[in-house]
Amino acid sequence: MNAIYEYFFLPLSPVLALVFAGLLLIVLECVSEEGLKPLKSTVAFLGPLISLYYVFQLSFTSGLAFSDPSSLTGPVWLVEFTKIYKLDGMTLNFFWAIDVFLLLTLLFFHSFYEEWLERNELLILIEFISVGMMILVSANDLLMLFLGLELMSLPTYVIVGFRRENVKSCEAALKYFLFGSFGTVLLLLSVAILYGQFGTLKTGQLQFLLAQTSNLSNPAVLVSLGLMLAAVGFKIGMTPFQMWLPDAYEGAPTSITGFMGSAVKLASFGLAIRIFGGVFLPLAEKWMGLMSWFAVISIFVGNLCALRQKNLKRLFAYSSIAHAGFIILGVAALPKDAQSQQMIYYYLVTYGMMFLGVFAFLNLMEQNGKSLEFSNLSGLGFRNPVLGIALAIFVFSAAGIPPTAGFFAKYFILFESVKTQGVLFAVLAVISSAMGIYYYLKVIVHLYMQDASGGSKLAVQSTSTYIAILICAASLLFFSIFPGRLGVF
Amino acid sequence: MMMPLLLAAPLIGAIVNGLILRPATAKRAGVIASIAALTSFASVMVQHFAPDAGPFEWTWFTVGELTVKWSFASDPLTWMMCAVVTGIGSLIHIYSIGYMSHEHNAYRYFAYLNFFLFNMLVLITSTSLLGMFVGWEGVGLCSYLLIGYWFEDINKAKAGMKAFIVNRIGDAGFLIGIFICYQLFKTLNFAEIAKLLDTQTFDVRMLNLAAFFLFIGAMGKSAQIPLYVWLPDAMAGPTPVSALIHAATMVTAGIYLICRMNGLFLVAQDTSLFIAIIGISTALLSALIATSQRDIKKVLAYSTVSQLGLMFLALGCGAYLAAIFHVMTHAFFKALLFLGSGSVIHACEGEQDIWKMGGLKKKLPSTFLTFTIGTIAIAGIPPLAGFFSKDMILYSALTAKSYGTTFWILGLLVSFLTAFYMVRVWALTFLGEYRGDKHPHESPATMLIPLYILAFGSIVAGFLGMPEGLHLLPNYLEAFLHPVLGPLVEGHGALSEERAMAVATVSAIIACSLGFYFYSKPERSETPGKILVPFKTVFENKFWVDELYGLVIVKPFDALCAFFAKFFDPNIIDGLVLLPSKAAQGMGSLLVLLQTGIVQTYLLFFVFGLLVLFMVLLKGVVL
Amino acid sequence: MGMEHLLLWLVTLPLIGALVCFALTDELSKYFALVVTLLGWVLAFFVYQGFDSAHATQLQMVFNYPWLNSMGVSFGLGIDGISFPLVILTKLMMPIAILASFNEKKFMRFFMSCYLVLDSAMTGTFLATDMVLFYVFWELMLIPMILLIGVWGSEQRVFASVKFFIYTFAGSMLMLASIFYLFSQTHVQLGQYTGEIAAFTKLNFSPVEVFWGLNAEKLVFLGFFIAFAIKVPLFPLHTWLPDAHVQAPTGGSILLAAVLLKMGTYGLLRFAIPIAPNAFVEFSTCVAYLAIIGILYGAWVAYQQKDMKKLVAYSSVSHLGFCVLGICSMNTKGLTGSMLQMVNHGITTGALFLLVGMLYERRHTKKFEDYGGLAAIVPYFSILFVFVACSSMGVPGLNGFVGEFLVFMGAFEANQTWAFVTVTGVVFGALYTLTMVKKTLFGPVTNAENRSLKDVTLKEWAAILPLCILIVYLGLAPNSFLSKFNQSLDTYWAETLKKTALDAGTVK
Amino acid sequence: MSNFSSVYWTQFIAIALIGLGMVGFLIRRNAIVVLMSIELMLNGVNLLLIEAAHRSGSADGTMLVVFIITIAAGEVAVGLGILLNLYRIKHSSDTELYKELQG
Repeated sequence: MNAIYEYFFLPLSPVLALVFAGLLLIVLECVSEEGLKPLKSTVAFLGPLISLYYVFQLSFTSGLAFSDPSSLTGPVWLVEFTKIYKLDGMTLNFFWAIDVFLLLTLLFFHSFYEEWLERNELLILIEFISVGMMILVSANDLLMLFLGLELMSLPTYVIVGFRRENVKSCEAALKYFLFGSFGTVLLLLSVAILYGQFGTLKTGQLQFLLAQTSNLSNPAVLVSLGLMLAAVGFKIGMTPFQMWLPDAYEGAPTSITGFMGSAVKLASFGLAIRIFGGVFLPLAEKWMGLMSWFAVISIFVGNLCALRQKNLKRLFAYSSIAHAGFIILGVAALPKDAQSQQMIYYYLVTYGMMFLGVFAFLNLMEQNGKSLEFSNLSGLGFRNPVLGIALAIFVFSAAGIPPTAGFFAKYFILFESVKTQGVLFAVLAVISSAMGIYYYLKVIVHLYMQDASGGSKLAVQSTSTYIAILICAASLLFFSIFPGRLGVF
Repeated sequence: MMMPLLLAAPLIGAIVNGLILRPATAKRAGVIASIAALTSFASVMVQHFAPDAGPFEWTWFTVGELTVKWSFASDPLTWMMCAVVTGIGSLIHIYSIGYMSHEHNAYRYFAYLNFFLFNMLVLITSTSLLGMFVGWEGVGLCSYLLIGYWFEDINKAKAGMKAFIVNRIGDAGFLIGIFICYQLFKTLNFAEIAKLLDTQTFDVRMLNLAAFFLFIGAMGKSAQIPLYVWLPDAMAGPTPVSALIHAATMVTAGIYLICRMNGLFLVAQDTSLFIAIIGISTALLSALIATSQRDIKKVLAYSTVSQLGLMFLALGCGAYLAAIFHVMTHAFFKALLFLGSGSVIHACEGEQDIWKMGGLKKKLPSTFLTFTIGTIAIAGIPPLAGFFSKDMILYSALTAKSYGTTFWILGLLVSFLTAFYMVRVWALTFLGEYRGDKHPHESPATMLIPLYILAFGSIVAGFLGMPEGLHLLPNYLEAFLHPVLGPLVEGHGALSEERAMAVATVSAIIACSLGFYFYSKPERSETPGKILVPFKTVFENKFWVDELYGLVIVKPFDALCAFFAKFFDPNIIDGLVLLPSKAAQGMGSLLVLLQTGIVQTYLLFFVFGLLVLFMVLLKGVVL
Repeated sequence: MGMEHLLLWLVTLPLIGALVCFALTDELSKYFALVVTLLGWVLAFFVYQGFDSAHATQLQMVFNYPWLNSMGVSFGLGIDGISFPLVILTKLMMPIAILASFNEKKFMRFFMSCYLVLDSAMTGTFLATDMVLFYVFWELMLIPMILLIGVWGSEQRVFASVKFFIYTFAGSMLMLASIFYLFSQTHVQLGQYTGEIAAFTKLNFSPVEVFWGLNAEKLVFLGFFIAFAIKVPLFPLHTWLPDAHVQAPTGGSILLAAVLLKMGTYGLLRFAIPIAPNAFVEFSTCVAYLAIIGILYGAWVAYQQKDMKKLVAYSSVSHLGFCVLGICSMNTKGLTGSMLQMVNHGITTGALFLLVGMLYERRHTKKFEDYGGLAAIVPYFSILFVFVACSSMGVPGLNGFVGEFLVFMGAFEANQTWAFVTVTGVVFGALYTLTMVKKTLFGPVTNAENRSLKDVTLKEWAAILPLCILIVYLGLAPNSFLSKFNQSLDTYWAETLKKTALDAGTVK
Repeated sequence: MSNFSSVYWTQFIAIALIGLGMVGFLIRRNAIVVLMSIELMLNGVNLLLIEAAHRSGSADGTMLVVFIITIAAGEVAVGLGILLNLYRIKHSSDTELYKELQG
């Protein structure tokens, strides 16, 4: 019996915690009592908290028990399970990050809970999206990978279109849905071709088989590589597959965009690491150069388009494309240097914190009835000093100015790229980020240097959003001074 | 011990007057300043009898093997110059008490005067070229402050600035001279340079170059041909300033520099020739201009320039002693003439145009007496000072190695003109009836005493350097300065010394009588103007040199700077720099157009990207 | 307090002060900031005493704390002959800048904390012995500076601060590219990644052409050089300085002129030249010509300016041109002259901006036509103005002359035509300075408000007096200060040019 | 291994299906037809998978096909939900109309 506990329940505990929380929420939903609102939000909070507890517990247990499944003697499904569920350092890091992002998003939802009152299935969807992410990140088998991806994507399409009466939200959901489903089709096609060639869906075996024969010249494998590149490219927002991203981010409700930009992006890069750090590792020479060029192009496209934006949400959508470009540079460095995976993780967490913080701030502005234009930002720096400084930290971190973790994130990624692929891509990335500095500076200019006398102080209804923003800002400074804490060094 | 006191006295006087006490009345400030000047004069005298041991010095800065010290020492040449500077300086300080009595915050004037004295002494007593350069620029700064003393009038401030800028051009040349000297001799100390010049031989071309640039410095300071334009404008300052700075002390700095470096200039023959030519041409030009000037101080200013030209002629011909002797005598009678004109102006409440004066003989008897002595001395009538020193110069020009006789003839013409215009000024101011509307009165005692002393000096100074030929008195000066300036070069010219003296005296007497004849009677004073009408306008407008400079240098320079400041910097360079940011904005707006908003176009880009991907991946394999 | 913690305190004290300043009230934060910076003076005094001039070449008072050890990057601070005078200058100018900005109206708390953050960033940049740490402080310095210009500046402050930020940031991006290349080379050539600057100087470069005939060393040099040339500001890259100066508040432009401009020359001496000496030797002639153009061009454009601060800004372009020329002459005299010129320019231009600030505080205008004939109304102010103008012109006996003279000597030794051309710069220097003096002090009193101007107040005396004392002291007896660090200057060229083809013999 | 012809035929049909689906997906403006073409492509992929599973004999392929079919159903449900929303607002299912978000 304890074999099942030790090999099934313990490793899956973080995921199961969220699943139970989701199920409990569904049950509570059926009861539909007025009084249960606070109970539902506590249950929603408990999910990630317990999952976090289990993650810490797992990370402290001595070497992960079932690293070699062959020694296991137990029911067949348990043996199969250990093959498809991969629990290593990276998964734990990603679990930790997903839980933190989920908690922060719930903090933001909590503040305007009344607005979602009558339709609080949002909490259920958010919980299950997180479950999907965790499965995606820990999948060791293409099937599980596909399941995790779909479990994450489908509810995301729904929450993007959550404001049914708002045209933009629905239009964003439509575009995201169409792109998403097309991406899934391409993923499945690539999996089908691989399966056709090698007859197995296990990533480990595939990597082994791919490395064996001379697959560099096998057209089928190359086609599947291309299709996979497109599918993953869509998910992480790499040019030329990123056209949907600005519209989806702008259309979706602000806090949802925050969650999408941080957690969903994190999971998508988890997918990218699993695929390109795992399955297609042997074909590195083929896709490394290509991916780096795509990365640099997306940085240019992200920064240049952001220069012309008036709407803050759309501006940060384009800036997230530029940031994705940087992370892809890290992914391209994976084959040559395993440490690059930690750098990607560091970048994802700091970028996620920045993104969540910024969109929490924008959410606050929307609640105060201000449209997300630069002019509404004028003079805020001095009217809400603490929030002003928090936004300044987010913007400086996004721009990559030293005191904040953003600079170190960019520095580590570029350092990896220089280590593995020479200076060319780093120089291009550096020049394009210099070009893109202007729109971040515009935020600082409006925040501190334009003192629009008319502007009123931003009223903060609930303290939880305030705390969440402070946590994000403080973490950006904390991670710059102690990068080690992120399990990176 | 005397050397620190010599320097410290004027400096302390300046600080007390300028910053600490700032006394209200001119009298109190004047007394403090004069005491300071007199103590330094006394210390010079004591210095002569009880000379200090070594130089008074401390290190300024050391860089690698170059160590530069502030060091001040005294040798006969320095002593003599200090005596002249402090002697005449103290007299002028006493004179200014009277002259500046009605100025309300005169402490500023006396502080600058003392600070000037300090800088001049630093210039004279420092033992290295760099120390001298410090004094050089300090003196330039003080002359700038003093010329622009009445700063309310913008033209006076402009004159001060002009003086400083033109001096600065000279100083730039001086700096290059210092660099070449350092490169040649690896030291800047005069004594060491002199020793090196005797012992080793250096590349003559470089020596000439060094001498040439040092001469440019001298040209700037002592107002020679290209850089003399600032001296006439410097008359905008108070008259005692013109007397002290622009007659007796500062302008002689250039001559002192060349005498101090006589070893170098002896060897650099063609630069010396160049100096002689510049000297004589400046003398001739300014003498001609002086003949037709209306303003009394302008006449004296041009006369100073022409006398300096003569001194440079002597230096060019290698007669350093003659030049120094003329410096001494010139200091006496030119200071006397300036102070005399000062008391005249003081009497006529600021009137400077000689055509509006006249007949002051009766009203200003003592000024008239001293002014007459000064005029006779400068005209070169024996036995006064001017005759002996000018004659020594002319004789040395006669006996110069090359073009001796032409220099002598031109020198004679210059002294003839000098006598002529001095008598003109003398006659127009003192003889005939008073033409002005003011009612002049005699100046107070404090102004007259210095005039008498200077008059006595102008008479006696000549006897110090009498040529041997007259074997009346031994040539004390030659004996005294022999160790520094080297032997008096015995050349042979067309005439012997006595005969040259006689010719000079005769020409001086003719010039005086001519001047007297024309200008003593008002009706006849117009005739010389009518005789040489075309020349008169040329001389009166100073050969249009200022206008020429303005046209050729100042206007194009202003235009160039304006072009840079208004057009080139903001548009071209700034434009070029802002180009990339505009390009980025442009590209951004292009890329944004791709986001049309229609899902189908997005999907097309998606598939297009996919195709590009396949093409690149399958390039080697299939395609 | 142990010697090695001294430098750590030097950097972190103002940072802590900045945080505390946030919490205080506007009135209190002013005096608190002043106390913190005066404490900075005390620390600087300890550093002055503790600095052992015998071996000024090695890094002293080294403080090391492992930061990103997997990347070989440590939080390393150290001081040697080159950074010593500039650190002392920074600490000296801080209280004066704060005194100069006492009567600022809005957000005094943020104003003071910006100053203190700027102070710690500047000190950190000079003291950093690790490349990444240097870069972090180099960028950190930008934030308080753009806030100073942007929030508390005058009319077009936003444009000026944005231009300043993008200009410097673009430059430092190129430097970052060079740093990356060097970092990757440390692994290849020295076995493990290290951020130590000393390690970087040991790297040698493959002569293979990369593109446009520039090999790796030249590209690395250019990366560094352009970033520092923008900061210096060297001729074509100087257009940000006048805008930044005109719009900055008084304290801000004092620090901008006194310290920030020296980052450029310091960077050249610390990074660009030792790391890529061959490339420097090759480029030194054209850099010298840029410097000479900068000197003359700066003076000419300054002469025609209508705005006081712009004139002083262009004069800084001209003075800094001297420093770069001193460096390019590649001999001890030139280098010592350039180092002295950096310190002297800091003090003189700081004092000049202080005086211009005083006028701005009284009349709120920087144009010349609003002034005229002030000498009669405010005598003490005009004495100070003429005194500082003389020092800026380089009148011997004051501090401006010593540095300029040595730079001329160095330039003359290196290449005589340089000296001949640059000496005319002295004349133009006198021209624009005296024009400024004439337009403000002399001439009749044109408009009425000038009559009621107050003379220098006690606070302003407290700010300007130490500078005047230093101007005279460094003018008459610079040796006691110079002897502290000239040992490292004498051996600098022999050491750095060891790697180059030309043997050290030809370099004096 | 099955004979030569059958392998080609099934793959050929699958690829045809996917091609048709893609063309319909890109060309047709009516949202519902776009949804149908997605389903078409998915079925094409299913066909490929089943043929590969049959050829290699391992059950993974068929397992994946079953999952794909179920998830495709969920996907269509979500898709139709979004379309319904849009239809209620714009009374048309033409994707060209929805270009509020642009630039």
